Amino acid sequence: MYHAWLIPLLPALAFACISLFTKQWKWLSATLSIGAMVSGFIIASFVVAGVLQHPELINHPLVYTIRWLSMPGFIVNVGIQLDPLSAMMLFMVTLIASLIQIYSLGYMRGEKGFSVFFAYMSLFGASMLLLVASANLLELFVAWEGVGVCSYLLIGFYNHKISARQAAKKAFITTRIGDTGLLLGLLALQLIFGTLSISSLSQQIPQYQNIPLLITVAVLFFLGPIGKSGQFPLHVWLPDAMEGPTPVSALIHAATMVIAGVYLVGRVLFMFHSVPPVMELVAWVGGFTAIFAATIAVTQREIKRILAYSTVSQIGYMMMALGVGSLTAGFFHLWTHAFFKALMFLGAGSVLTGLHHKADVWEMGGLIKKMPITAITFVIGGLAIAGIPPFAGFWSKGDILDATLASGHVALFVIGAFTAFLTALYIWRMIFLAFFGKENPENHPKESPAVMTIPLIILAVFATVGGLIGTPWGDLWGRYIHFGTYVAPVANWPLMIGDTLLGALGIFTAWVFYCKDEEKVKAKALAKQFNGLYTLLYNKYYIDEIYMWFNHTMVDGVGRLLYLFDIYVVDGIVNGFGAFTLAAGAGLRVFQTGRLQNYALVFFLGVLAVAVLLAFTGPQATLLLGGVR
Amino acid sequence: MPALAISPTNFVLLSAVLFFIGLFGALTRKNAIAVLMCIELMLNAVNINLIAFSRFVTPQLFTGQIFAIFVITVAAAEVGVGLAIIINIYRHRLSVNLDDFDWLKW
Amino acid sequence: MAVDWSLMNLEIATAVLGLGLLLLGLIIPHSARRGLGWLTVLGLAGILALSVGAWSHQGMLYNGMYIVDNYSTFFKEVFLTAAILVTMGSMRYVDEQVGYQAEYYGILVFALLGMMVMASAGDFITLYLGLELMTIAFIILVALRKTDGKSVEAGLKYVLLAGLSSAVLLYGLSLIYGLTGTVNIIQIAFLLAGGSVSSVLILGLVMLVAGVGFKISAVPFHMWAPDVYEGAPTPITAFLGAGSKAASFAIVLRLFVAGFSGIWQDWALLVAILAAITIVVGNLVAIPQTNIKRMLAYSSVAQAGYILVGVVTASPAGLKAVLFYALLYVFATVGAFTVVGNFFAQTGSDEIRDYAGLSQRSPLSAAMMLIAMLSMAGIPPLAGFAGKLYLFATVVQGYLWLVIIGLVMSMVSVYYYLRVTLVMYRDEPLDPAPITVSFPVALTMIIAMIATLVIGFYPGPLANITDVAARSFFVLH
Amino acid sequence: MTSIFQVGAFWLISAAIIFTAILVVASKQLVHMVLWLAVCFISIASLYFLLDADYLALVQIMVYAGAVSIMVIFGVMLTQKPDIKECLLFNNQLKLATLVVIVLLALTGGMTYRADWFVSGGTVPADTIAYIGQLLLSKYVIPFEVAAVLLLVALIGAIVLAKEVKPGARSRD
Amino acid sequence: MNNFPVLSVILFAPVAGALLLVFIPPDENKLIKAVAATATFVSLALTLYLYLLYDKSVGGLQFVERIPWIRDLGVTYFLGVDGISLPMLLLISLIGFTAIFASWNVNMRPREFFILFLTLVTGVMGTFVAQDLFIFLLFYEVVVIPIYIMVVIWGSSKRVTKEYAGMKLTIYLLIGSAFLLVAVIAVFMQALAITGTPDFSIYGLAQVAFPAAFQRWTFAFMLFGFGSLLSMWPFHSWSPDGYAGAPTAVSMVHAGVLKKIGGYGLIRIALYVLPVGAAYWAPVIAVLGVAGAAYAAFGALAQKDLKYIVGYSSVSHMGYVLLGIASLNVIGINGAVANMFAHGIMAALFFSTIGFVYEKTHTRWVPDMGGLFQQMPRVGVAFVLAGLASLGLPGLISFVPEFTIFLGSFGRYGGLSVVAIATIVVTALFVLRAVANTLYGPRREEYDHLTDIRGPEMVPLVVLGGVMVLGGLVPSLLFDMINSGVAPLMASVTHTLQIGGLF
Repeated sequence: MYHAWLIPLLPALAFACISLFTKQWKWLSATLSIGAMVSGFIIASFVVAGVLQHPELINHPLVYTIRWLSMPGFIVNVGIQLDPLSAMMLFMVTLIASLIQIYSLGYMRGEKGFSVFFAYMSLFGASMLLLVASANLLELFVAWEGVGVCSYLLIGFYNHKISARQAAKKAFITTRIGDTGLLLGLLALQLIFGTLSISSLSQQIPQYQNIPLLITVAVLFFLGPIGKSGQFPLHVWLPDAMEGPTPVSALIHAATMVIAGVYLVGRVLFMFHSVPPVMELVAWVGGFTAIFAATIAVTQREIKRILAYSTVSQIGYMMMALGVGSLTAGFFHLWTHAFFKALMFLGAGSVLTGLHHKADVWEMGGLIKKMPITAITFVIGGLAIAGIPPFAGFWSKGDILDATLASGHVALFVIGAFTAFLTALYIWRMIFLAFFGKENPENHPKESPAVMTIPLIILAVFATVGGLIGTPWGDLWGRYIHFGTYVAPVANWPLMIGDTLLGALGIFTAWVFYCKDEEKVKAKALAKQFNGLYTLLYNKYYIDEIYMWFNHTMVDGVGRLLYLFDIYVVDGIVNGFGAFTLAAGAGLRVFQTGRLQNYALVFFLGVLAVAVLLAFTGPQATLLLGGVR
Repeated sequence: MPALAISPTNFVLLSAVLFFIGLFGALTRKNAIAVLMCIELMLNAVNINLIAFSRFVTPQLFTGQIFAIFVITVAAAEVGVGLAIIINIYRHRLSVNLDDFDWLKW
Repeated sequence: MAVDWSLMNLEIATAVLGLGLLLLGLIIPHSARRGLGWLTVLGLAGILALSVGAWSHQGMLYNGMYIVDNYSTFFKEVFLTAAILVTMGSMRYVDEQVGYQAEYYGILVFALLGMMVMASAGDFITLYLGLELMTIAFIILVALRKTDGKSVEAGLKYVLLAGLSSAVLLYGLSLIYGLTGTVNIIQIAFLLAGGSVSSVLILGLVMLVAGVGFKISAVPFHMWAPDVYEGAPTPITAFLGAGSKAASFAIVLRLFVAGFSGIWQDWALLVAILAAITIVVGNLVAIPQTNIKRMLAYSSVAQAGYILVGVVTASPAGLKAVLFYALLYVFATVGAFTVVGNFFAQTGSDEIRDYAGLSQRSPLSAAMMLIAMLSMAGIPPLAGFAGKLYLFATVVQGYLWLVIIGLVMSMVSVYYYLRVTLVMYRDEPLDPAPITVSFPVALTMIIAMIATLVIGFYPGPLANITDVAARSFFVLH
Repeated sequence: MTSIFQVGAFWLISAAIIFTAILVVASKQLVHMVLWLAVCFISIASLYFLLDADYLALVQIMVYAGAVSIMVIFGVMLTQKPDIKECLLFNNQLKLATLVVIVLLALTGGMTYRADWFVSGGTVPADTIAYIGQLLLSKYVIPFEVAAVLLLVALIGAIVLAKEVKPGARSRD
Repeated sequence: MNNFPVLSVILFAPVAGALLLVFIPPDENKLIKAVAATATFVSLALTLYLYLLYDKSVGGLQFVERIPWIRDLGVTYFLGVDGISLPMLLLISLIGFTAIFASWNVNMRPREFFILFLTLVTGVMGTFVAQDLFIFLLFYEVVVIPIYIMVVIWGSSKRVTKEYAGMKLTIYLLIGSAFLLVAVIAVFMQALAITGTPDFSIYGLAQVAFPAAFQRWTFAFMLFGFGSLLSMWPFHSWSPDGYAGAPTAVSMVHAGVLKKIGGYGLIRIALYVLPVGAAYWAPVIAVLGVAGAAYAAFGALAQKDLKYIVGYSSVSHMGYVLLGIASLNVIGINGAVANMFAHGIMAALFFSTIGFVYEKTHTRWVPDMGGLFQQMPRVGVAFVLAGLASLGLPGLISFVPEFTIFLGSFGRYGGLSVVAIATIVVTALFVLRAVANTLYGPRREEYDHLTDIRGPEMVPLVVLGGVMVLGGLVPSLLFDMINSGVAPLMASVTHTLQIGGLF
């Protein structure tokens, strides 16, 4: 437990080792990377065990730091902060990262940049783990950006693909916009409180009186999570992020990148909590994103894209939970979601390998016969996310809706509920289209190798039982991870039943449209009937296009404008001076006619000038003007 | 009769007039030798000054007179060299017209 | 009164050297005349040694008619240095381009004598004669390349314009003599100490300014300089630029700082304005030049402006700056013109474009040219920088505008200097044949180069010497 | 000096000087110029007599009216083109030059006119020659020597410059 | 301290190398480069030694050497380093050393090239170790002429001819330095008038209490001089053209270090000697800095030539530096100095990489490139590293400096700082664009024959990249040093200011 600092360090070392030395030897590199992550997982589980034995850590986290930077008025000590939250995250991240890396062994076989891929994965994991464990917001920011750059590198992993390079750029820039806000927030905090250490901030902020200022700070701060966690309106990068290899998408969506935002909000919930308006903002952004993304997901065709939007929507869910003040529910959903989302992404990956990267669900079908393990695990994931008991999603989602309602946000509750329905709908739409129905003759799928399926199975297990640690009957989760005082949950039967029904209804609708009738006539008819709406949704509300336009017209326009200004005005002035000088030289030169007597004349003109100057400027000029002495 | 009395001023004015007549010639005559002569006129104007002052200001010291002697000597030397050069350039260009000598300009 | 003729050792030695050269020229055969150059160098070197020995052997002859103080001695050393370098750098040029070695070296030595007299002149008569001796000697030297029309034309322009200017100068001197009744500068200073000016004094001042302004080629009295510099045999151009100018400054200081110190505030502003105009015009007109001699001529006009800055305050510091600059300027000018002369002797061209690839044809020449020009531009760590620092430091309080103009223009001057550098270093030579540098020329360049660098890096000693010289000046006046 | 003769002589002589000077500047033929110049010099010499500078007067006559004029005559002779026709006497800057000269003259006149000069009552000793000679060799010996050197230089220079350049002279030197 | 003149050795090792080169036959290509590399390596090693040896707890000037130089001007040959100049010295040593390898393939008149280059390096070093204004000025302009010659001989003409670029660069900086010189002379004479003893040492001048009005105009002149060297907007227009025209090594040194002399001078001389003037002009500096940062970032967005992109980005970064200086507090100025160091490393790496790309592809025109990652992965890595550093990625050297600058200036110029911070998004945009369009994207057959950098060419990547990462992970290495120099300086400055009663 006191060796938690090793957890981020090991993958980092693995990265350095691979990128510097062992690039040539693929399997060695892979082993290093996986080994680092797995050992990290082992340590993490010890850490969790330790935390479970020390409940006092809940309110008095274990912090140990070293001096990173110090100057008068600005001291940064970096280190590890251990409390249930971070322990849980460490455990979860290492677990999922290890599984994904193992899975990648199969998925990435024969790829060109095999060991580079693993290097990046290690760095990615390392940054995320540091982010999770960091005791100081600046340190956290460093890791935060590290995560960003790793995602950039990994999304752009197939850097020869135009789409990949654009997606990578987009991801980085978009998150960067959010990070600017976060940076400003950090600056403000440092200026106001003179420290960025989380623990001391958590002491000081609640006492802080200047609420309006704190509101601004919190809002700026929240921009970061919006960007990183793909919340509206900075969600655009997330769906494109699946340009990278599927394991990367899995990692990004499930365990690392996007939940970083949620984690950050949870980390500094004490700040948000002391400014209720911002809490509202968080809640509503989350809620809106949830339903917004869900509606888009309903119409998408590519398997990974659907999953991506579902992620956006689920993250929105978590944000909503945090916004309504329930750290427990938010992170519980984060935890469960990590498992089933990773599961589904990896499943999708396995499908894609089976189908040689044909991604359109409408062209699949009946895969369950050819790839049973993938299909079954995927179905489990589907059940989990649809919130069917006893799968993991049911409990966490239930908590969220419960918390929302309990905190009196009825509107948000309704939104959440509807989103739950939509979620079930689009996920199962995908499942029915892909795995059931009649097979597509062109496809010749076959089950993936064990190295890929075993992680699926493990994840499936977690997706099934992962929620049982947070039931109203055995609430291990809430007792450790909560904000403020702990209130033991009570089983809210109507709500639970309601959730289940919503999920079931969604699944049923999907079945009616996409499974019962082989030709999907109804679905197509529906799409035709609401054609406008359909295209709007299918094109993601055209937000990408709007951004593109802004970027290329406004930003580049300004750039070009200023550049022209530079070379014509600024430079023009400079060259103008030069030209003037040269012209003056050429002009004065003309007087040098070569005629001796011209020179003489000039000479005496000079005499005249000097005489005038002396006679009429000198101190005694007045007396000279009369020519008298 | 003080009104008619000859003070240094008269000589100074005379020399000024002579000086500027010479100057006028030096500035306007085309012929190199003519210019040389005009310069001699100017030097003579200076001599008038010197000797007049020598007479009126320092009668016993002869400063002005001696100065004038040296001026005359130098003037003669200058004329000699000048003429030599003029003859020389005449050999080159077959002209003593100053307007023709503008190889060196700008 | 007892007259200590030992004070005049330098002048006497110089005169003897000149006469000896002329006589030798008559008796020795033509083939042997080439040796005269070395003889001259040796003689001058001896005199230089003598002058170093005569340092702070001060005094006056005929109560102030002839002043020998460290100030004048320093100037004499400057002239001697210039003369030695010029002679060494010009041997080959003289043999191949001019001829008349005996006359050339002899008259050159007499020009030097004239300068020395100017440096020590304590009254108008001596001053005038020294000036004329130098001028006439120079007129002859300028016109000495009789086969070259340019040279003779330059001679003609010089003789006529110099005649005019000395007439003006004389007129001014005569007026002041009439006003004060004396030609002795010290006495004049005493008489004018009251600081009251009469219109006649102003008139005399005007004429004097014009007369000496012509000699130091201060705008607008500079018109002769570019033509004469271009037409004259290159070594003579160097000597004109370095020696004649320095000597003229010697008398400028005597006349104004010593003679008219009483009415300083009347002429200070005038001198400042003249300096500014000279700097600006000289540098600007140098830009479009294509003939390197002419370009250097204009730049030397500008240099006169810089030196003039030191006169403005009429203070020991200013004087010291002038002395300092005069010496370092000798090295820069003579160095640059030696390169030009040597180049001309072999290619017959003074056009800048023909200097293409000089860095490959003769690295030494190229380096010398670069260093000389940068020193004139006042780029550290070359001597010119220290010099400009001393000059402008004197006027920074009260004449800030002058400092700004001067320094900005000196940076502008880098523009045309760099154009030459560009041609010398970047371009490939049109004709790859190397430019040979004979021993004396190489020696000249190396001395000039080292001196420029050393003065730039370690101006301390020279500063002290000039300081002593400047103080001695003020002790006497 | 106030005696009527002196006054009259002064005006007369100065009139002559100015008149001849104008003729010098204005006359077309160079030879005429030289002649008028000589006359001008002589009248200046007479002015020197008026100023009790008899030695100077002699020098003036000998050096100027004599030597210089002769030299100039030679110069004129040597530089006459076969067809001596000065197409134009003055160059193209006549007007501007006139203006400048007049202004300068006015300035000089104005500045010197009302200036009152310090006039010592003393008179010039009888025989100036002895004094001057004595001074030249005692007090003014330095300028004297310098002047000598100057003349020597001028002499040599004049010879060298005026000497005809023989073909192939360059190769010899 | 033992009295071994280590600074002089550092200073004159390159000169010794240059002198040695004079005697090497011009065609001994490898030997010449070896000598040059050795000379710079000696400086680098000794500088590192000093860096480790410097006693941060004591601070102030250390390893001092002083020899009376010019008595009547009170000039002393006064060398010494403090926490501000030592990082700068390290910077030039690093870049000088690596630049030799970056120009490893210079085969046209190599001897002259390296002679000039070593002179240049010495000049830059001199400005950082000189504690006497006169000596400082001596070295300050030594650098200009070699640069000009190198640009016109070994440079390259693109949008503008190299002659134009070189002349513009040179004259611009010289005019700037002319005003600087005016200010220096004025300060010196004023000090002489006040104290009566001539003294050119920076410390000595800083002890003089100059009248406020005097400080205002002299500081303005110095600001113009140093500012134009620092490519302070709107006096920056020499910089992109200059870099575009210059050969790789010169671009590296110029963008990497030479510019920093401007910032160094502003802090170490102008601010230190004329605090009142600094306080008076600080808002202007801040505005110009931020304007430059934003303006140049947008300008870079419109560029298609790699060197122009980096040129504009460096202008933009200098804007941050100015902002830091203008904040006039320890944190901000720490940040400014550190950012100069960081940007130096980064720009050097950038330019060396671009140099290699240009050398191999013979183009710097971004649309002509693409997919280079596949042919030249190492170049790609170097480029990406430099790019990420220049967009201020945490974990690389330039983040903490920028953060501190913002921190320092935020309190004083809130709005301006916000603009500056927002600019980093634009920076990210153009950097990533450049990376994407040069390195990413489909493979181009015409570049398939290209070989990746190897052998000596790797040195810049390894050394500079290493420093970049190290400085990013362990910023205290840099900041403790800088702080030990800035804190006392600011202490004296603020002290004067309180006496002057400005704030």
